[in-house]
Amino acid sequence: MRILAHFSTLSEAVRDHIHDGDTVSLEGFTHLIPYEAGHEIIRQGKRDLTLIRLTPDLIFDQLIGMGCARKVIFSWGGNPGVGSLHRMREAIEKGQPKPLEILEHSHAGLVNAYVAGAAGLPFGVLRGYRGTDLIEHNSQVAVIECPFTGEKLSAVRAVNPDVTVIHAQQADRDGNVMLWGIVGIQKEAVMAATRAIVTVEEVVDRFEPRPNSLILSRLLFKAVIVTPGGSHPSYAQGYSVRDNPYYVAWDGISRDRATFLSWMEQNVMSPAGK
Amino acid sequence: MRILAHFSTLSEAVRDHIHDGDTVSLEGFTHLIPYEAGHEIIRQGKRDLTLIRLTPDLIFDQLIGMGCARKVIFSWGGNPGVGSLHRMREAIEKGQPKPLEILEHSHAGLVNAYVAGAAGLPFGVLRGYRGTDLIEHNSQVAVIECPFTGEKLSAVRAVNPDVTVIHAQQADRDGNVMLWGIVGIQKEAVMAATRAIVTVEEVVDRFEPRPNSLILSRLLFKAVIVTPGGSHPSYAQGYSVRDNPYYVAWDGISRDRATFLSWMEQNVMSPAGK
Amino acid sequence: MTQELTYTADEMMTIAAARLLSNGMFCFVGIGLPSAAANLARATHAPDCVLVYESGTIGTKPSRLPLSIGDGELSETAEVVVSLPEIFNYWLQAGRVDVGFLGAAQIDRFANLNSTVIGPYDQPKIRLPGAGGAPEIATGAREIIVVLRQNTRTFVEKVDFITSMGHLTGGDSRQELGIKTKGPTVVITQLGLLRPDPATKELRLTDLHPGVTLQQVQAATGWNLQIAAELKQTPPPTVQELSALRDIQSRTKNG
Amino acid sequence: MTQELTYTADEMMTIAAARLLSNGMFCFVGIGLPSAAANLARATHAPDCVLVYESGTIGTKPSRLPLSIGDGELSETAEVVVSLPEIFNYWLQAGRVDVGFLGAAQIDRFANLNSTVIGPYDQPKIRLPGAGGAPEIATGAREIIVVLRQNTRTFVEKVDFITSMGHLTGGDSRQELGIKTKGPTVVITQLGLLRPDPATKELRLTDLHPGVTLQQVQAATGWNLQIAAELKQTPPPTVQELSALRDIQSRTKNG
Repeated sequence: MRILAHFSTLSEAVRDHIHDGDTVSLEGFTHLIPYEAGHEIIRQGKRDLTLIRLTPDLIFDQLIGMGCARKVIFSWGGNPGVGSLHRMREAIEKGQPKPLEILEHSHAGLVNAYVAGAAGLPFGVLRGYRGTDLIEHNSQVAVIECPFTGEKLSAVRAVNPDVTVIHAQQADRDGNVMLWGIVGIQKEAVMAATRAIVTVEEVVDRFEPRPNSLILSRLLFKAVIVTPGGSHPSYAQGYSVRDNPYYVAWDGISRDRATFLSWMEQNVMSPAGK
Repeated sequence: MRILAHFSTLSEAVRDHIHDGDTVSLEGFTHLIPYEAGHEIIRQGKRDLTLIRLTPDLIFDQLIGMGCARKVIFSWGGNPGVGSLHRMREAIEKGQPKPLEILEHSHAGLVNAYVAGAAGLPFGVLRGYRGTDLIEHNSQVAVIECPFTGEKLSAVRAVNPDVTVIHAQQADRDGNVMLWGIVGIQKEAVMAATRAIVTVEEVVDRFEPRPNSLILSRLLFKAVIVTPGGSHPSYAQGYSVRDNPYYVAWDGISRDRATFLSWMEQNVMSPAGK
Repeated sequence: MTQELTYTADEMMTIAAARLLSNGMFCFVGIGLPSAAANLARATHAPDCVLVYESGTIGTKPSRLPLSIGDGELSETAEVVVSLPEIFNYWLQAGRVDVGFLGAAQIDRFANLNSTVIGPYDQPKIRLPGAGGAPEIATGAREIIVVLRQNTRTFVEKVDFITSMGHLTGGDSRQELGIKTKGPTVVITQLGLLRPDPATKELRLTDLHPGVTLQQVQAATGWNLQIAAELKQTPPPTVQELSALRDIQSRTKNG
Repeated sequence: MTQELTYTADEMMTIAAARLLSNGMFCFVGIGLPSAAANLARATHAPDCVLVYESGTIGTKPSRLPLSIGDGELSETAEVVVSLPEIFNYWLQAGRVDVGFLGAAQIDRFANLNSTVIGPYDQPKIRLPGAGGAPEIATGAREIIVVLRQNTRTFVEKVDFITSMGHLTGGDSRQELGIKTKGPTVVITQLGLLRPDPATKELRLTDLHPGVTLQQVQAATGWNLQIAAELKQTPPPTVQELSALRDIQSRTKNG
């Protein structure tokens, strides 16, 4: 616990803390998805990553389509309110641009895998997966018996990413981090990881108390990066709204590989003004 | 979940929701201990209760000394910063005023028993109790093996009180409850219980956001009772400070049974002005 | 004589779903039709129906329908917003949810649901989004309302993958797994309502929507569908229901 | 020549404990002497030593010493306050704590600690407060500093009850239970410091406080105490240490 958070740049933080072959969690449940950090991972051409997110969302579609991933651990892989993630589907269905291994949970299962990871336990317990075919296709779920009642429950193996990346609204000057609104699984994803990095909308002198807010200690982060708009096209409550047209447009952009690649080139790899 | 919270009086709430023989949790970790509710339990002469608190504190010393308890489930039974709980010790060591069964956890163990109870699971898992003699004297702790790694951990049986009582700073007019400062295990104690009642310092139109605050949904409470000072001699951050002299004086008051009884008669059973 | 109202199949499904909700019910809601139905109930006969989305927003009162379960308005209008471990463990798993809504790409005669894959898991014909919150909603909520379009691609003899357990192989097979919740108690389609037989747990057609024939329903079902002895007719949408629903949806489009 | 300072045995213990803490260390602290030691370290050589109390207050900076772990100032001056499940599961159990302080009523030669009962568990001679956070601090923190008064009632051949595991029966017996943390690395008393032998894990006297004799230490130990080959002398408290400590304590009394 002795290395304290420090302010950094996105290119430095991704270079120093994310390596080829790492297991990387980018969390944010619809809200506060760390898109900018994901794009920097793509720009730096990271390879063979095991990517973890409850909802892969467009950011994983982009990472997968650009060939960064060898495996995805997830629990719901759609474009919310729109339809499919075409790049992820093509990787699963046709092995394009490269074969993609998947490990598929339910939300409750993956949530409890993060909880166990954050708590330093090798597994979590839930009354889940019962009667489903998921359990047959997931070696990280097992039956466990209650030593008191004999009830059979599910154990899910902890996830402990090498790196977790999140986006938050604010950091203070010490590097403590505040997020509010839908807080999802970010605390557990950060605490389950060996290293964590956070992009924030801004740095403030003092946190103003907010409803439904969460403060994460500076002790948990290797790097804090000021990245306004870092969760676009998702949103940061109090700073931006979800860019629903982007999500709708993605369906057309991502359906065809060539269109996707040209869009990524223009908008992510060498965007105007970057 | 269909019965919504309603505002009530302490005498009604204790009469309606706490019955002889019930398992009753009164939580609040040093902060926000529900003393007034405990005193009402004593005044109504409830009997054969199984009482649960991490730190029995003076309130359990009073309940035990007045003969309300047949069993205590706890993890640290002292007068914080002062010494012993003499009434609880006399019950354990000499069976006075009646024999007291104890079930003794560590904090981490009882915390995870509440967590499991709140989550509707029959047990919780922790890397705890290892190498201790506690496990021999607690039938609610067992060894459990990780189905993935083979590591041996401890399982602790869930606690699900019939009733949980807490004290909080504020309720809003719908019966939602806000507490801030040290929030302890109150959320889990409330959510593990079949019924929950809460005393509050005051009712407000709208909650003002506070640092380190917690809002508990109105859906979780059977009764909300406005009880200013309801946690004295512990404290309610923002409303009162801990009455340390009371805690220090308790050592003398409680050491002798006759002194204790006369103090209780004057200060709890028929206090001036009540 | 009142003028005949015109309405779409989706509107009929949404209104039929809303009618099943009552005041004080605690409903676990997903995006799309379930969200529309629960908000319609709130706007009409069940203003105190409590909505929770799996994003952790409890008692939320959106003025328009969210495109995603994480839309900002859900959290801004919520009584409380909790983390995902709390919503799944302390609320859903702990048995606090009265009604959960589920959709699916396929359903079988015992109301088992598939939202994972069409074709073999390892060589999918169509890869669907997957489980999300569904498997634990299916076993954690006291009862489940299923809403989906009925045709021979969706109502199949055997689902390709059980994502969410319904009544498994019928009879007591669900209970034998130690599950105490009721599971799917009704399936709402654009043609009518189906409910499990109390003993066999096989879905039977119990209600027919206005203007729908038994032949149409049978033709849209991939197995030999049983019909309840007392088949009921769904009352058509009322003016109030339709205008409340359209009001919600126009706010959504303009929002 | 400097004037001889006078100080109490408690002051020597507290200062000896404070000296073991360094900047950036994350310390799990209890009430009483450990709390005084950690705050003394913060006030002197280790201003960035991070204090956490089991009440969930992280990075707290009290101006005076709390009477209970739940005192309001601990939460008001904390960087973050977390719930008990979070402090015990996500912080302590997850291995984020560098140093944990423990006291006890009894200690044995392998630094196993008793804070539960004197006499048989079911027929106690003296019923003590019990475990609290100690058993999991003892196994969760990377290392443990034990602080207690040394005499033949406290330093016993065999503790009546193991509340918190030290080095169990010595050697590798602790590791054989699957525990990866170091356990007690030092025991601080009013007479000196004891540390476990690297191989046998039996406590040896390694440091003697000023003015204390070996005979005094042996007489205060309920077993045949081993002495380290290179026995060191504890440097006496400095003017700075003593005045900082007395300053903290006077604020406490007047607070």
